[in-house]
Amino acid sequence: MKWITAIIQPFRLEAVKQALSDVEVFRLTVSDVQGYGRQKGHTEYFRGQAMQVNLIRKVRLDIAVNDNFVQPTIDAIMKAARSGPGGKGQIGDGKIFVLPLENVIRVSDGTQGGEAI
Amino acid sequence: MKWITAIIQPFRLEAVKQALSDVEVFRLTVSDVQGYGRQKGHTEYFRGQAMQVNLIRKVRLDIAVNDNFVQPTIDAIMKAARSGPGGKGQIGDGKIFVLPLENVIRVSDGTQGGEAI
Amino acid sequence: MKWITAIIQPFRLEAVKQALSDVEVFRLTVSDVQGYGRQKGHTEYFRGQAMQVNLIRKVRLDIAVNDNFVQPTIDAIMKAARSGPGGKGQIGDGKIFVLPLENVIRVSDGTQGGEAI
Amino acid sequence: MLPGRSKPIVFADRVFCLLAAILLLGALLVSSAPCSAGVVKPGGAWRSPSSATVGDAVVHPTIDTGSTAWMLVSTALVMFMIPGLALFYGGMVRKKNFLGTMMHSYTALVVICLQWFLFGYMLAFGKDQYGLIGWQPGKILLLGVSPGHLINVGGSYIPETVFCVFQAMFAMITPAVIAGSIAERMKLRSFVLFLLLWSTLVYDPLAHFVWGGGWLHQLGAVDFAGGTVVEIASGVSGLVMALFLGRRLGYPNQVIQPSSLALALSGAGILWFGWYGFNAGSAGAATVVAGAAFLNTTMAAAAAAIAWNLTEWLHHRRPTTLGLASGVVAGLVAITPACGYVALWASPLIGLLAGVICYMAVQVKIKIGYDDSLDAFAVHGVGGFLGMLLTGLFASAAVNGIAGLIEGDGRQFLIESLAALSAVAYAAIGTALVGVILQKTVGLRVSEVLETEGLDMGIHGENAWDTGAVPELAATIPAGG
Amino acid sequence: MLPGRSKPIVFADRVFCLLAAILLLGALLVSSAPCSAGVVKPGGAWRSPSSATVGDAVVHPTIDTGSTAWMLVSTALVMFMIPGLALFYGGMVRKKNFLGTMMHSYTALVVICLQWFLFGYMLAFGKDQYGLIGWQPGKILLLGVSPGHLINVGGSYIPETVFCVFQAMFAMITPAVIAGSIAERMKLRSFVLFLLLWSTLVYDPLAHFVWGGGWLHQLGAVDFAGGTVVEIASGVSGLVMALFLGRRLGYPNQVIQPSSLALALSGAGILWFGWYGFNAGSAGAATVVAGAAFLNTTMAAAAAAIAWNLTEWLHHRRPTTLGLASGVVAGLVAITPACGYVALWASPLIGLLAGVICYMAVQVKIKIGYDDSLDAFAVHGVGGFLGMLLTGLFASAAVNGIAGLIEGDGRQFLIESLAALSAVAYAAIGTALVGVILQKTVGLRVSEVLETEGLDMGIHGENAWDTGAVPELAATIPAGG
Amino acid sequence: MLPGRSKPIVFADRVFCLLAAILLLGALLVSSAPCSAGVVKPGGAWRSPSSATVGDAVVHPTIDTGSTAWMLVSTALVMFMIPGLALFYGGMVRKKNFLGTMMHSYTALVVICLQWFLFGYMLAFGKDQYGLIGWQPGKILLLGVSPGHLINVGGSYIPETVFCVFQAMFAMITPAVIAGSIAERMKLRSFVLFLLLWSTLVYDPLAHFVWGGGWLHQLGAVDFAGGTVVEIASGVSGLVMALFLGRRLGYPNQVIQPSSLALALSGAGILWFGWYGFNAGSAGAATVVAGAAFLNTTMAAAAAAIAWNLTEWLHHRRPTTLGLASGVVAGLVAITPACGYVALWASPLIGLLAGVICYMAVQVKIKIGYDDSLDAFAVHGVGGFLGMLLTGLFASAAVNGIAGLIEGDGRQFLIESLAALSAVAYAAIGTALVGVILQKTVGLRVSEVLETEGLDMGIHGENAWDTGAVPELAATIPAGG
Ligand SMILES: Nc1ncnc2c1ncn2[C@@H]1O[C@H](COP(=O)(O)OP(=O)(O)O)[C@@H](O)[C@H]1O
Ligand SMILES: Nc1ncnc2c1ncn2[C@@H]1O[C@H](COP(=O)(O)OP(=O)(O)O)[C@@H](O)[C@H]1O
Ligand SMILES: Nc1ncnc2c1ncn2[C@@H]1O[C@H](COP(=O)(O)OP(=O)(O)O)[C@@H](O)[C@H]1O
Repeated sequence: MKWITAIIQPFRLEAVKQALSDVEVFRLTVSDVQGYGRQKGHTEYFRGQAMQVNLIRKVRLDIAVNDNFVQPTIDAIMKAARSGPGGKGQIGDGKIFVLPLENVIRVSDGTQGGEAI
Repeated sequence: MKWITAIIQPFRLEAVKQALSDVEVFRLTVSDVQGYGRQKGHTEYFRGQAMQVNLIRKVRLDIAVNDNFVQPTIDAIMKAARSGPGGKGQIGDGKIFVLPLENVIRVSDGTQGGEAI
Repeated sequence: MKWITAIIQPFRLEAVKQALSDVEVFRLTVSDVQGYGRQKGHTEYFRGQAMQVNLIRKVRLDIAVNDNFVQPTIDAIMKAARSGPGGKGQIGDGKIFVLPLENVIRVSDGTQGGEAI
Repeated sequence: MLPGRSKPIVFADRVFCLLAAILLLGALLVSSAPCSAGVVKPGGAWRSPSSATVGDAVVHPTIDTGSTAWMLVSTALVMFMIPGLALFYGGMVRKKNFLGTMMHSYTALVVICLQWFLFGYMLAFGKDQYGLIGWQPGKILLLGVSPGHLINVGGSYIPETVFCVFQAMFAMITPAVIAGSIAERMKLRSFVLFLLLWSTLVYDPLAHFVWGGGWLHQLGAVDFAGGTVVEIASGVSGLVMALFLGRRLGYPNQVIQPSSLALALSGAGILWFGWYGFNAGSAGAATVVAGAAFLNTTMAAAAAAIAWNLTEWLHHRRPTTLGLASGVVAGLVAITPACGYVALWASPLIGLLAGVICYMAVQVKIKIGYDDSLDAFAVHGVGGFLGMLLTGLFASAAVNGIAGLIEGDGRQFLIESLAALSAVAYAAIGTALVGVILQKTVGLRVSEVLETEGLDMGIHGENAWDTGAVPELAATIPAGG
Repeated sequence: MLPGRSKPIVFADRVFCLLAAILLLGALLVSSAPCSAGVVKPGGAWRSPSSATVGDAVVHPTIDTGSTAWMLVSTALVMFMIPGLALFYGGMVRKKNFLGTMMHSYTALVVICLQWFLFGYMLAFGKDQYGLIGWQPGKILLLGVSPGHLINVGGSYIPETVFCVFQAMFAMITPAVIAGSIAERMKLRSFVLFLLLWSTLVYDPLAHFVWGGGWLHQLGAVDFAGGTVVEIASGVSGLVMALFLGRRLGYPNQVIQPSSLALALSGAGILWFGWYGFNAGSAGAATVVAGAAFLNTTMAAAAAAIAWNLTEWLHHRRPTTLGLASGVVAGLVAITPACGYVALWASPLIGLLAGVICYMAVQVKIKIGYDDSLDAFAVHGVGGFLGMLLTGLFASAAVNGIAGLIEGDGRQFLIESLAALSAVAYAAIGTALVGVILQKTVGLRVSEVLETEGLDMGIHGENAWDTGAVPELAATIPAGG
Repeated sequence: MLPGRSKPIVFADRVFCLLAAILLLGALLVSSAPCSAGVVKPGGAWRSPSSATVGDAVVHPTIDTGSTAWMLVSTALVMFMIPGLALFYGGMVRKKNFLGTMMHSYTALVVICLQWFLFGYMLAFGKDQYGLIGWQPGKILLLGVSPGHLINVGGSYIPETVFCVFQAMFAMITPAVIAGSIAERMKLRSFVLFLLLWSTLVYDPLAHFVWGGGWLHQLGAVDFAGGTVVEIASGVSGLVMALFLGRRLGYPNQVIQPSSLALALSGAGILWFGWYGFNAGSAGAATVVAGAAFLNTTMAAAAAAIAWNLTEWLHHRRPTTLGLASGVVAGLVAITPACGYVALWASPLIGLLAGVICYMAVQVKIKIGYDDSLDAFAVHGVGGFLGMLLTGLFASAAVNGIAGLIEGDGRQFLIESLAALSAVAYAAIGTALVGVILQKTVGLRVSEVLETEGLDMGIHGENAWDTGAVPELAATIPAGG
């Protein structure tokens, strides 16, 4: 089992969720994060004073998957998370991290392991 | 050492925290997340137009524990996180994920490993 | 590759970010969390009624690094995250957790592994 | 400590004892009362338009555009208090109940408005029946209120329409205040029925007793802007309803995190602003009495805020912003019955007392453990009662013709006390009756699941704030939507 | 289903047909009209200050301080509606467009203010030219408005400056309402130009037709506070602009999460408060007509809120807070033309109808699928039209000298219908013209990237709320800053 | 670049030089002044009620209900500016200081209210002593203010209570503006003492100089609604206090993320609304002067907003919403002294200048690097000074009897300049004195730890918003609570 953490652009969330459904990954946890990366931040103004804001809003997905779902999940995210003209992808579209996962337990009935995912 | 990530119902947080104290797990990190899972979302209305909101508010707990604390921690969460009549547990009560943890360092004094948890 | 998760004091974020830049760690993901730990919470008042709030606002950093960057990253955080008089560190300054990381994929161009970090 | 769910029976018992005592005291005073019914006192006349109407037949009155302008504005200001109250209350409850709590204020506004139109105005200000109620079928649906009809209030003529709508606002805001006591746990359906029943059975008669020419008016009781009718009535009724409903889940072990003190404070600011219409508008005209009421209102609010902040600073070393806001409201409440009768030096004193005493009343609540969520009783009930007593104490004949105890008129003080006690008793009994009716029929309280989820999503299917992660694309219309 | 981008040509076609029909009906009525031009009807006179000015030459009028006070306050209240509208609209759009949406309201306030100063006042209220427009070069830059000049409005004298600035507020808020239709996707530059063009080509002439002594006024049409000039004009123009702009990205598949219904509700509260200046202030004086307008406004707002909540409860079992707020606005819109003419019993009826019908109009929009973001058309357009018809139906001579259909004057009903239809046609054509001009020049719509990012950051470089993680130290000045 | 903590000594030096220059100029003008003391100019009379009181003895004046109505409303409107200011300022500071910043406004409201009651009113409007201060022990505690007493202001009679409370609001809001300069770092205790000292030593005398019959009034200086007394005084004093306090931690390297521009913009909307009471209310009556002041206020605010937005658009291509709000305030500030004296065409001009110049003043601050947190100096100080000069330039005898430079009266222009300079000098010296006293005693600044934590939690033990994760159950009462 793997723990896949993906950082994506907020406005691609809906598309990614759809793509994941298509490969039968229905469960995931979403959270609000901010990232520093290659992408430049934006400039805000306060009474004429420029402020460079480098933290950029991103969405984090955490998805626990069985091993045979790892590649489909990565592929689905890769495809759907790309933004820009023609969906060719651009700086800031994010990254996917794969961590080992040792166990999963479902709270409601105590089911463990791959079955519980 | 393990890194335990649990996704639970927000209104069970207090009970879970209490249960963890009872097994002498006093330190944890809490964050606000939203989840897609088996649980259905709710319907919101905007001037008569129904909107299906599938992301459901959950609470995420991250707890670093020494190996001998893993099972007590899981048990405590399992017991306290269950909602519904008679605390029998119902869809949406969440999941517990166990990841390997290689090291912990306390910032204030540099203590490392199991001692620092 | 490692996945480093650090919980720090919110007001040390800027210093930590600076220290990380100094050791050439430029990419990271930041999120808002709340923690229970050794540090005591604060007391709020509502019409004369005291409320003990134990959850304390913290900032969580997630940083994926190649193995040779692990120690510099930890050192940089350790140094910059310490607060209190003389920067000697005090309770509540947080912890650094190191988890194994199996793979990284960059969304925009599909680069994998250490190169993609 | 009270049990989670209260025992209205025991409570009713005590209320009846109180009532008996009041009736005795009342009988005593009435028997010694000069024949003041119908007598028009300067600055007090406006409360009984029916007597003013008598004058209409004789001369053709001219509209006083200045007083009309002031009363139009005052009415708008009182209306604006309701959105202010919604913010004040909404900011104090949990995030998940923000809209549900605002909705209580707004519902009071719209529902009572129609009740007033249908028959509320008639019950309060129709022709007096034995000092108990107004009755004048011609005023049902406001049919008998001619748009061109002028009435003499506060010494000058304004359209009856203006008087009618000014009074409507008072009828609306009073039960909106009660909503503070039942916050975070009452059924909406039940609250709407409560509004209708309570307004009809409690507010309208009480307004008639004091302002519509009823028995308290005949007795000589004065209440400038509603210490009894509005403040005591809402505070006491709030307490009764809080006891009927029982405590919120988790109270008091899990304390409630207020959703937004910044907005609560803004709501208090709006309340203060609107209260000028409420208090100085109660002069019924743009006169020297209105000016004195305005200045007194300002002083009392400021003094009470300082007193509350100082008291809590002594108590726990934290002067809070909610404390300032609460003090402001306490001061405004206490000066409400007094503002048009007391001398300028008295109002800061009234404010100081209100700030300290209402703060203490909240602490008593915390000790006892009943759950009057937003302290309608401790602030409005206690503050209104205090205000009535202090009106009887400090009233100065130079201001508006009424002398109080310090000017030697002990009788006026007794009458004010009686009026306050009567309002307590009447509101308590009336509300208990309404509470029993609702409890036996539609039920008062939402389910535990709904209470946990919050009123906003549970009743309204809405969120007060989009605070969630990734808001942009979280919602889609279902296939069949 | 309409395509994402509309076809203004087809639309314009239909509008021209409508216009032809109206012209015919109009000709018919005009030919049968009594010679009413310039005749000053009681309570209606104030709308043509030019005729009042004639009187000035003869006697030295005295200022009525009461009416002046009321009109000063009313003007301030109407101004305050604009921040209220900004909150109402801002709370309904997505978090990323909160400031951009508020900005539309505030921009209307400041830009139209100067347009009014430059020539808007002259176009609307200058000397009448063939019933079509005002023209009086002396009033450009308000040079001809002497600070000491009094005019007779509503039967008493007030300074012309007050009349001028009261009317200015109406000119400002009308296009601010339109902004609800184009929310979340229009260029700011284009919106500013829209304001100037639309106000000059649509609002000012329409205000002249109805209130400035123009042809609708001459025909005998009455519109107390702007059912045509403000409500129909803004609603219909909003619809036209929504069609020009096309739908927001993702609409209607991804529904919009409102950023803050709590603030939207507060905005509605402010709107209600300010509407008293709008409606009762339209009496032009502190008179019995103002009183009736005030009471009618209150009743209609409350009734419409209840009606909307009940309708949606029947529809989907959820009485929403936004529903209450929307009902309030619908009721206020519908009573706007009627409030100074109808009897008190009619206003709750008008409110009830407005609540139900405007709710339905929103559902029709959802069915058809065009994207009038915040329903300016369904609420203001439909509500204003309804209000005009009901004015013609329910006007009561006892209130303000105008009898409607139920008092037997079918002609007045026809005139009101004609005025409403004319406003629809004139606004539609005028706005279509403005839309075409802007589309061919600066363009209407922001880029997709900007729309995705949101107006706040994309146009203004600002965030409405600091909701982010770790706010404290997230921002630093760049080296060159 | 200034050091983190300023050197008040050097500053005081410069101020004394300035003072010397002013005294010379003043002496020059005084020696050439006609004997105007006590002379009641039309439209200017109301500022010295003492002279009006003289008239009381002779005839029995009648209350003007219209003017009284207007002044009651104006007073309420000015009061409402304070919650508006709290939102405006609160929205601009960081989330952690929202309540602490709002608290400054509200504290000014309640603390100064009592100071005014105790002796402030007497100092400002008591019997004139050598043109420097009012002194009339009978007015202490307002004992000598009889509720029935009428005074002649603006040509008609209103109750003295109304005049007193109207002026009280001015005394409250002025130091509330100063709070913008010391935001996010001042001790609450110290701020309360500052309020009392500053109001007594700076505000009350200044109000007396200009409006209470003091030396500037005798010299013939006019200041319609407070360009000197309110705007220059608050702006300059704000600057002085900002220098005393030094910069916020991290400023200017870490820029401050405003907590809510949406609320800041709403606060500006409320300020605009309330400013009508402030400016048009300063006519003291519902007259043509009030009408002109109202219209001028509107035009100037709008023009300044546009000017600010255009200037910043030229500067960095982003028209911001905070820019619009700031422009509005700058315009309102600049028109404050002028609104009742200048012709209608002049006000948009004044607004345009204010928008551009105040924007530039902010940029100068950024360059120099001192930390006037919310720009009280750049907006109120600079805008007020500009407004005084432009009053001297544009005053038109046709409006209110005062001719300015463009109508050939160079002397009036000089007097206005002198008044402005005197206000600068007096405020600077007085505030420096207060600053030194506080610094030597209770201290001005919170600890670094508290500043880092934020005023809300650090001083008040409260949070402005419940934005945290999992709010519901995060709080429990401690065992001993
Ligand atoms: N090594 C890393 N560790 C943690 N988070 C990272 C890392 N690299 C990238 N991220 C996250 O991914 C987001 C996108 O990265 P960025 O460099 O902007 O774009 P790209 O996808 O083109 O590399 C960042 O904002 C950050 O949140
Ligand atoms: N495979 C998964 N990966 C990540 N998060 C998950 C996964 N499965 C469940 N979750 C999280 O747990 C929450 C509860 O899951 P859900 O399926 O609703 O209930 P149950 O606990 O009955 O399975 C989800 O909302 C989601 O946040
Ligand atoms: N074992 C743990 N598991 C998860 N989070 C932890 C753990 N220990 C500490 N933390 C996080 O680190 C924060 C700081 O810890 P705390 O005990 O207060 O200070 P210290 O750094 O002195 O140990 C906590 O608020 C919590 O968020």
